[in-house]
Amino acid sequence: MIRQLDLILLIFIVICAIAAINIKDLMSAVIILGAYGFFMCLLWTEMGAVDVAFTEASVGAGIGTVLFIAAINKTSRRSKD
Amino acid sequence: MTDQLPALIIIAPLLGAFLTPVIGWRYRHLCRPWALMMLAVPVYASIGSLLRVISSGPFGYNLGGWAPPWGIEYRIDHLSALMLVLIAVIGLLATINAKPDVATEMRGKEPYFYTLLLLQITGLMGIVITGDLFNIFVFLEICSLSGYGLIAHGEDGAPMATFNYIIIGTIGASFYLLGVGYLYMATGSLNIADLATILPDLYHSKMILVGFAFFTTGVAIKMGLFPLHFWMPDAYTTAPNSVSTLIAPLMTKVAAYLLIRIMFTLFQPNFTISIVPVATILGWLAVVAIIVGGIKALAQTDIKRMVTYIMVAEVGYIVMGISVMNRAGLTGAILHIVNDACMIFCLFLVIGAISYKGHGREIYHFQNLNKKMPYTMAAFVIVALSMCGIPPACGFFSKWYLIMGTIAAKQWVFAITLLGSSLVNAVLFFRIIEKAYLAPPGGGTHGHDHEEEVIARDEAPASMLIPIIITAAAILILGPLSGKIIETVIQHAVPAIF
Amino acid sequence: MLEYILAKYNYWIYVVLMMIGLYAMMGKRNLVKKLIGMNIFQTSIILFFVSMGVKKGGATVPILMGDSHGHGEQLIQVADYLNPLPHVLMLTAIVVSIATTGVALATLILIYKRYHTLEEDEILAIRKEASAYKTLGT
Amino acid sequence: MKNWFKWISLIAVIMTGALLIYGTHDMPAWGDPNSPANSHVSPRYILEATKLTATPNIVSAVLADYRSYDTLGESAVIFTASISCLFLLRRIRKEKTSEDK
Repeated sequence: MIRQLDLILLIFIVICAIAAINIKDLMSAVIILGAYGFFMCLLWTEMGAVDVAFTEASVGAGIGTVLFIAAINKTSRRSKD
Repeated sequence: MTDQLPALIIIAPLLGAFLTPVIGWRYRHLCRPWALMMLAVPVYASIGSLLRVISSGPFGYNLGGWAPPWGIEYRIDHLSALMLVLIAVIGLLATINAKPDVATEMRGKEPYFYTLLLLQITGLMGIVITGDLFNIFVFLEICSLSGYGLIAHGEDGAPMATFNYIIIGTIGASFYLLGVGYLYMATGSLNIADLATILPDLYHSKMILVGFAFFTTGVAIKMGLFPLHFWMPDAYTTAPNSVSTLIAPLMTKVAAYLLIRIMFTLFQPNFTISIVPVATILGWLAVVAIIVGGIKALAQTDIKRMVTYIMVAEVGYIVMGISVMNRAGLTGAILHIVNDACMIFCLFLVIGAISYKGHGREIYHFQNLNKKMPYTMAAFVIVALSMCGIPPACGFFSKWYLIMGTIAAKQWVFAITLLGSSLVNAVLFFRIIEKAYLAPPGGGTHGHDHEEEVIARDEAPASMLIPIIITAAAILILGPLSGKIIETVIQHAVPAIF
Repeated sequence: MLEYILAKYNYWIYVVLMMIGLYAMMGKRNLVKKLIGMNIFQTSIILFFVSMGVKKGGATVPILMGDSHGHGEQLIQVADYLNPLPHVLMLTAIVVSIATTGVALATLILIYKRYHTLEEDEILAIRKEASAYKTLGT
Repeated sequence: MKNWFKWISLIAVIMTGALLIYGTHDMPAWGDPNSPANSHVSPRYILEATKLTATPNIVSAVLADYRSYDTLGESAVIFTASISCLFLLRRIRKEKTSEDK
């Protein structure tokens, strides 16, 4: 466990999470959510959970983002908060 | 053969669900017989398991042959066997009842509907049967997800109600998962029986306290206990009738089962008595739930919405029985789980039959319904009597034990609330019965009298009427039988120290 | 004190993430934002479980090294490998969370078809108007 | 009204977070190899899984063998979600075609 890398990743994750729920444009928010997911994958790989990491990368961050984008395309990307 | 019965209970409906879309691809009309066949298996298997439990005590079933703390185990004791029979029978009757509704509302989508119905029942039975905390979470999600899909297909406003249900339901399930995480962190095990032996040494650990708090909150959300009930009326009112018939009586009861499991099997009763004051908190929440449920139900004119608020109050009854922490109270709570499932099920069946016949759900639509649908309304009267606690029906017996429990615990407020709630139920149901039976034919509201007009009988189709009659008969029979049920089953489900 | 922080900071970060997610689920008005919050919430629980399985002191990923046919079994040391059980549980939890998101997005599309907006307060206003119209009509 | 609701949810969230932080106090230190979670059930997986299942990846062995029943439930969850989506979104297509006609 490299503590510095660990800390930097955790800080990035928190920043991404806060950004994802505060950005007004939903498409950008979803993309940032995807980035959040991939940072999370890095963190888990660093913690040794490789199976979880690549499942999250493919299913959580991958398919999840695709589903979100598809749904936003069918609805609206406007958000008031 | 009988050794494999527990596996059959889950595998049959799950396999049935996987194959239903395949069958429905070509032969859409075969979906229903197939689903019924696959639901008849768990009825047989669960009754077999109940008989085995009664004759030879609780037993386990190791899946894949791995020993319990390492593999997953099914654990069937008196309480879970009783719940299994209840879920299997109500599931079968609800599937029989769904036919006319599905034919009109979901034409062309029968395969999906029956698949989700089977998955819903699988999930409910899986929660009850399994002896592994994480496995409970998986089954909880199966039945939540199928429930979301089924409920969102309802009337106008159903998608929004479902969305709120998804958000709050996910919070509940995730809280449950957090509880599992905290317990796993403190003990290293996921098996309920194994945890029950490890936990007593750790009762003062903060991790265990927090884990317990999250378990209870998560289950209370799924159960619709008072401050967390706000999703329930909307979701169950807007759901299609055939769906709320299945989900409304069972989901709350299974969550109540889970609460009993957590408080009395996973944790010993002395944890909840001496270390956390959770019983007191739950008891007072139950009081508020009964009062709020009753008042809200009185304010409704839509009968389906009224029943959902009655459910809020009924959940309060069960939780109150659990919270008094004595033998009579817990016996009453378990008996009330069974009785209330039957009563709510019958109410939703009646509402479904009335709506199917094109009558509205407002109270004034009940005018003269006794002449049009005599059997349905007779069943409705039986449920009403049971809800008010009139002796031959089953509602009286469970309320009797609940009141005995509150008196034994010297909680006079609780006892008064229970009695008052029976009065509220009497008012609620008398309003409707009066409209149906005693209002003058033709009605004063319309102004033109047709005293001599003969109202034609227009009863619901047989597939709806048969479950109604069976359930109404069950409500009448369960009452006199309750002594026997307590003696053979419930008595053993109550922890020995009470 | 520093020792205590170093031993716990991972858990605290997961609590912070969980609070962010929970706040978005409850406090935000936009339905997609609620779902984004739901994803963050569920991922934070997964992070909690994964950090539970970590072992310091040279433990590696739970894949056995060397000969896979059991010849090296005497050499297996428990301290050499991470705890596999939380990883197994979380594989299931990831799939569950994405399944929930999928169903939620499907209802979201239904909601948009009906109300043409994704803001909760606007939907509530439309519904209030509709029910007022309904009671007026009867 | 809007702000009032946001404050309520903020308070609820902070209470939940405080409860969770309170729970972390008794937790074993992060990465402790001798914590209960790492020492009760899982050592047996690490020691036995390869011998009994002939799979070097312990996670796969546990996922597909010891706890295969969870994995069956997991696939049932995906199945449920996909059938739910089909069940819900089919209607829109149907209505459209009937309107077009």
